[in-house]
Amino acid sequence: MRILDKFGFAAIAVFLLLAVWQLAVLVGDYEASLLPAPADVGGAIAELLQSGALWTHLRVSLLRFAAGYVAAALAGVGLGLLFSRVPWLWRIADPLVQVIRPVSPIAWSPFIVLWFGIGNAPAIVIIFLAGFFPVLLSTVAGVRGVDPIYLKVAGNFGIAGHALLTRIILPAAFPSITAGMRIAIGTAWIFLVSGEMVGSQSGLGYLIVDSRNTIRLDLVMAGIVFIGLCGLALDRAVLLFERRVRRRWGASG
Amino acid sequence: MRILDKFGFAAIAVFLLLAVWQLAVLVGDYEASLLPAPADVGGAIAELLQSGALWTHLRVSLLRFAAGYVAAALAGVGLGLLFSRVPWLWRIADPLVQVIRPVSPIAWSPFIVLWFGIGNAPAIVIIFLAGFFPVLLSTVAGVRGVDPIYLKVAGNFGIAGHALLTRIILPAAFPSITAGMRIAIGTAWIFLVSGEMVGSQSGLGYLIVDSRNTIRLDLVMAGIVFIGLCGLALDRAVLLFERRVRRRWGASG
Amino acid sequence: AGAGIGSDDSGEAKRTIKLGYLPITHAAPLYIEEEMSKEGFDSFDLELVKFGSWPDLMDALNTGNIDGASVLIELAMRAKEQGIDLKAVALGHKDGNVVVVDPSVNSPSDLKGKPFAIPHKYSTHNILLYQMLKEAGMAYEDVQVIELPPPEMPAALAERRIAGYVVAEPFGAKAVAIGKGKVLLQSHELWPDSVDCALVLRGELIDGEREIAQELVDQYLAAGARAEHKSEESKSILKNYMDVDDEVLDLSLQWIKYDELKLEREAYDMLREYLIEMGLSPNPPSFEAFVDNSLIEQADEG
Amino acid sequence: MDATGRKSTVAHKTLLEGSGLWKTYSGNEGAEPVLSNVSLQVERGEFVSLVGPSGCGKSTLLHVLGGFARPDRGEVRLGGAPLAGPASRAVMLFQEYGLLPWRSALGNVELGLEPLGMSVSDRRERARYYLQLVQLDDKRALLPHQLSGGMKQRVALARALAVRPELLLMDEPFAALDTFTRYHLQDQLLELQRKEALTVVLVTHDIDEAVYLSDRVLLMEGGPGRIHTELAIALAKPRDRGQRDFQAYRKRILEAFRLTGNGPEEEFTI
Amino acid sequence: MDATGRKSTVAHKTLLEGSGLWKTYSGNEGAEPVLSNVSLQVERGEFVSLVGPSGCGKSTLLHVLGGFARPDRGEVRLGGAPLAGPASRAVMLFQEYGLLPWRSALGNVELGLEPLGMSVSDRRERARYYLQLVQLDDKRALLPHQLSGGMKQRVALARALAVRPELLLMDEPFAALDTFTRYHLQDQLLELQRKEALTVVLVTHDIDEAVYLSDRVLLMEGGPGRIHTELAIALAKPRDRGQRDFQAYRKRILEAFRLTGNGPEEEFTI
Ligand SMILES: Nc1ncnc2c1ncn2[C@@H]1O[C@H](COP(=O)(O)OP(=O)(O)OP(=O)(O)O)[C@@H](O)[C@H]1O
Ligand SMILES: Nc1ncnc2c1ncn2[C@@H]1O[C@H](COP(=O)(O)OP(=O)(O)OP(=O)(O)O)[C@@H](O)[C@H]1O
Ligand SMILES: [Mg+2]
Ligand SMILES: [Mg+2]
Repeated sequence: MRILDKFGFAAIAVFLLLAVWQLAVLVGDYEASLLPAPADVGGAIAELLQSGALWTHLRVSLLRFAAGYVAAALAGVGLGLLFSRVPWLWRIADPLVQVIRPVSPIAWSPFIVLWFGIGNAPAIVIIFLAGFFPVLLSTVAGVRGVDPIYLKVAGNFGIAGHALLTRIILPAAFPSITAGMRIAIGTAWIFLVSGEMVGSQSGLGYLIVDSRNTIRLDLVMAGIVFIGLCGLALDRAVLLFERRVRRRWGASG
Repeated sequence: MRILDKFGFAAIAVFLLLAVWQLAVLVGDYEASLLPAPADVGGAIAELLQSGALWTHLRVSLLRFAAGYVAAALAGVGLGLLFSRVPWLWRIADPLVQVIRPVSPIAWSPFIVLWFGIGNAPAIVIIFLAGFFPVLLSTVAGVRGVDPIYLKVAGNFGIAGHALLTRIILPAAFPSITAGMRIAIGTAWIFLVSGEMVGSQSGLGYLIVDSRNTIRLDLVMAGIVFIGLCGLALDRAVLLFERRVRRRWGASG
Repeated sequence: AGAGIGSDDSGEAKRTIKLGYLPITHAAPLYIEEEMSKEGFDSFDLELVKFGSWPDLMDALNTGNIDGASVLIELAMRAKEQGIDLKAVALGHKDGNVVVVDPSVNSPSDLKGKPFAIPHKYSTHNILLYQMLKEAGMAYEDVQVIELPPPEMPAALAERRIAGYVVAEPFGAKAVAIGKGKVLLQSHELWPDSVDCALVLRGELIDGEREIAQELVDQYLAAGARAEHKSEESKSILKNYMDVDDEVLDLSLQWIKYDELKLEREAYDMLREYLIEMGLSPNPPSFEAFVDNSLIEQADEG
Repeated sequence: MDATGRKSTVAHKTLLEGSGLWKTYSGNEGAEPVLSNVSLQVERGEFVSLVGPSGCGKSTLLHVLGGFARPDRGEVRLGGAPLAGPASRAVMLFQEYGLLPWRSALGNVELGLEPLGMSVSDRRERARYYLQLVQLDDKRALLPHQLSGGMKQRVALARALAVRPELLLMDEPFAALDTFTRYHLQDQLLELQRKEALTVVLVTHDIDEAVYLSDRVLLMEGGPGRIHTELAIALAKPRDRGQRDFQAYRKRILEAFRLTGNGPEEEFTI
Repeated sequence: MDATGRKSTVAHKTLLEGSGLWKTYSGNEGAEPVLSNVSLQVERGEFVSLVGPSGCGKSTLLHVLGGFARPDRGEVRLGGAPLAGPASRAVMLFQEYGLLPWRSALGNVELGLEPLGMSVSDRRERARYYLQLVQLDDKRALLPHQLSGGMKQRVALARALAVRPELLLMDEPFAALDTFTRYHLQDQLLELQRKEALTVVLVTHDIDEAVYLSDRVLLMEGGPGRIHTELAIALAKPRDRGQRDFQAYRKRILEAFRLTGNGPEEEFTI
């Protein structure tokens, strides 16, 4: 019942999207190859599914994404905890972060190629860079936002060091950290396409870039659909993880 | 005294960065044109400053950024408030947002060119897209995170509609909204480079892409430095705005 | 741009023609033509629009945001195949592509199993690679072909991430100039008078504004002729459009020709066959459908 | 007739009426109802106290009566009409105060006045009047986090009184106050109630307070939560806490509790 | 000699000593000190109460004594050594409870036991023992937001007692409790204090409570905050709240307040 409810809304959303899209195609009267209609894209998707090309691209992208994102999440949370507990370190790191963060991977790519070569490594590095900063910043913000009374209580009971981190600070900052991780999922996915432009010969980003190069916009759109769906699925996965951790904390104790 | 303190840390940060960079240049023994040394980039910066080219690029980029970002912030906060107050609307919009958000502007760009042409418009649209989602999501999260007791109190005193929004919900969700706006600043700046790839003939993004195409990596680095510094400055501006609004709320009432 | 409305009272304002390009040596005639247009053309103003990559340029061309471009001909053929009304009216240049390899590579067979970069599947460079391997008795699959943005190629070669590449200039010259690569072959050794970049115009312009199209091509040929001198004057114009060292520019100019810019049927058909043979396109547009030599022939007569 | 055994009086005299209220919190183990068939009526101008052990459901009942929580079954009527949600006619004073942290003490008191369309100066004047009443005029510019526990409670009280509601629902409003402030505010409240025909439902754990202020005391017990005894206090106001009758009422309440098994063994002689 | 006029006793008998404490909150208008030269000494095993009007600085003083806030001037010594910060030897019970919202009642009580290196079962057993003491064993699985106000206070109390500290600093720990629960816990506290030689500093606004529990009552006044009177309660424990001497002490405290101008006009006869 509740699942039906949920998918019902998603169905409305999909329907609306398709309707607007089809309308744009009809009203705009564009050259079909410049704005493929939903049906064409459906055909392209079927083609990708049948040829098995999709699974290859998807698997490669997911692996790269996992490597870059997990590294970004670990480094972001780890350094975030460090920085927010050692104020002088953060005062040095903060301007660096704010200067480096807004620079596009496209701008970095000459240097990324120089250091990391071509193929998997630059894609992973770019996804890492994209995911790292949101996680870092929201971890720092989360730790600083911990209600001081929890720290007082912890200090009072002699909870310090590692226990302070895992029992007080992490759970208290957890909502903020997972919010950052959800933002990072989106941002990191966005850069999948940039990352797979640097000499990759597979992956969803490559599929899009390659299809764009060959002016197969129906395939570009199909790639967009898959990236979007994967992004949604990953976002929901983080949400589920968050809920589970919270429930476990709630129930254990 | 405090300003000196602040700039002191920033100075350490800059110094460290330069040191690491110089070290990489020395140790890596790369071809100078592939990894320019800080001094070379200094030269490039001086060149850009003297020729006045920098100011032109900077002005154009800032104007585009302002147009895209302000629109994103307004639309993000506005729709965020709407969505978080009308649950069924959000249940339709949420999957759409999560599907559209992770798609790279590079993937969109064939369609953006189709609808918005080349030059200023696509750059502004891409910056808008990049800034819109973080603001939207953090506004929704912020409004949902408002402590229910504030809503109870407001309901009790007959504060509804517009007053509820401006007097209770906005201030209560304000920290979350401005956090989203700060994230959006970074993300939107990142996409400046993508945005200015689509037929722009000026701007910092154009400078970087063009210099990259002509393998003038010292100019690329100079562009990176300016994008970074502007990103930092904008981030700090939002922070200041946030503090001022908070202080005003604190003092008025 | 867009100066057509509310213009001065001296009569109707001239139409502005926008042509797209990438900052490469291959587009030199366009640079010189724009320079010439500053003296004033009869029927139009010329505005060049620089792009960061071929896909960006093609997006603008396909959607009619620019009227034409100097572009990899295979990309334009591909667009034509997809139903976009484009026609090639002249070549961009002749020859001018080189196979650059790591100094340790002495013959195509040394490339076996190694990564080798091309800018794009739909490019003359890919065909050149194919020809080179074929002549050396190797299969295309014997090297690991990688599509890479051209600006990244010299760095990738310098760091030995790739064993070689073939691409538009000045990216080949760059690696040679910094001593990280050497020229293995020049394109004319593989494929004399190879077809690479072309001046492509949108059909509306050719059919609807014949007079403008004609003057555009006339001036283009004149510009090509001036470029072919490779004089200090034309070099200084080039350097306004592409910011490169003298050494790199001189080197890349040595390899290229800008005269005889007519796209001949034999050359085009050969290109078509390669596209089919390599499996890149089942049915590329025919010479009649895609090449419009009427303008260039008119110019030669005039 | 309702569970407390009172006969319904003429409708227009009854301001607040809860009938057959049930409430269960999901997630509560065993899911024993927190309110189990609770009914009560409050007349216009009456002062009713709810007294009962910690956790018996007093706050929950008050939330339901104020329209802040929906009962699972049963109905609440205010002035004869079914209650759809919170309304400014019935103002609630929450146990957790509910002060807006971004507004000063004065700003918090003004909050409830803003929808009334008063002029800024009138509003400020009225807010300051009630801040004076709770002896906090000199703290008006401070933010909630700069106030002591008792001060927060008083600001919340001033905010509730400032809108001059018909019905005041109060959840332990004097719990964090020292004796003198508490006595002072209790007297102010009685004074206000008399002057403005205010109706009050007060949750308190202080029997003394209940007897001093109330016309009627409802004794609740927990597990499941219900009203088990009702006691009308037939003393003229103002009352004297030392008087014999006063002490007698107090004793009756204590005994009522003991009977329900909540009392400890030892003897109480307050 | 200190401000309260007591002579220093032998060092090792004194557990807690604050001397010449000053504290001002910046941002507070006029910046009148909240603590102005406050000194006090608490002996091992003693039960001392701080009583005073709302906002006079009781919570602030307790925070300073626990090492949670630094005095602007003056020094706090615990067991003879200067206090650097909070320590588990001296556990504080905060006015806002400070329960961790992501832990169940039981988890909250276990919190303080975790650094002690007990086995899981010992820890659970000890935690449940103290939850039983505050009559909340059946609510042990609930999260703080599922507890009533009084229950939260009791969980916090159980958590503080569970670590068996030398010194207990309590900020109105019984304020939200009904009479019976309060009496029960007061007696439990006295029992524990006797058995484990616990030293307690209690902030309360309930004079009755202060007299019932304390060996010594310190009366504070605000603006600027200071201790103006000290009163030793020379009654044997357990005390009888109805006894004449008990009432006499209560009266003396009330009078002491009246003298400092905090009292309302009318007559008190509790
Ligand atoms: N963070 C703060 N910033 C500024 N002023 C504060 C702050 N905390 C407390 N104060 C002020 O210090 C004074 C004493 O506060 P404190 O909390 O110690 O009072 P208290 O005696 O515990 O009162 P109560 O019995 O009401 O809890 C008050 O006037 C209060 O306004
Ligand atoms: N949100 C909730 N979820 C689950 N159970 C709840 C929730 N709120 C309250 N309860 C439970 O409902 C019961 C009654 O709570 P309520 O707050 O009404 O008590 P109370 O009489 O006001 O107590 P106190 O005097 O201690 O404030 C308690 O057993 C409590 O655990
Ligand atoms: Mg309650
Ligand atoms: Mg206090």
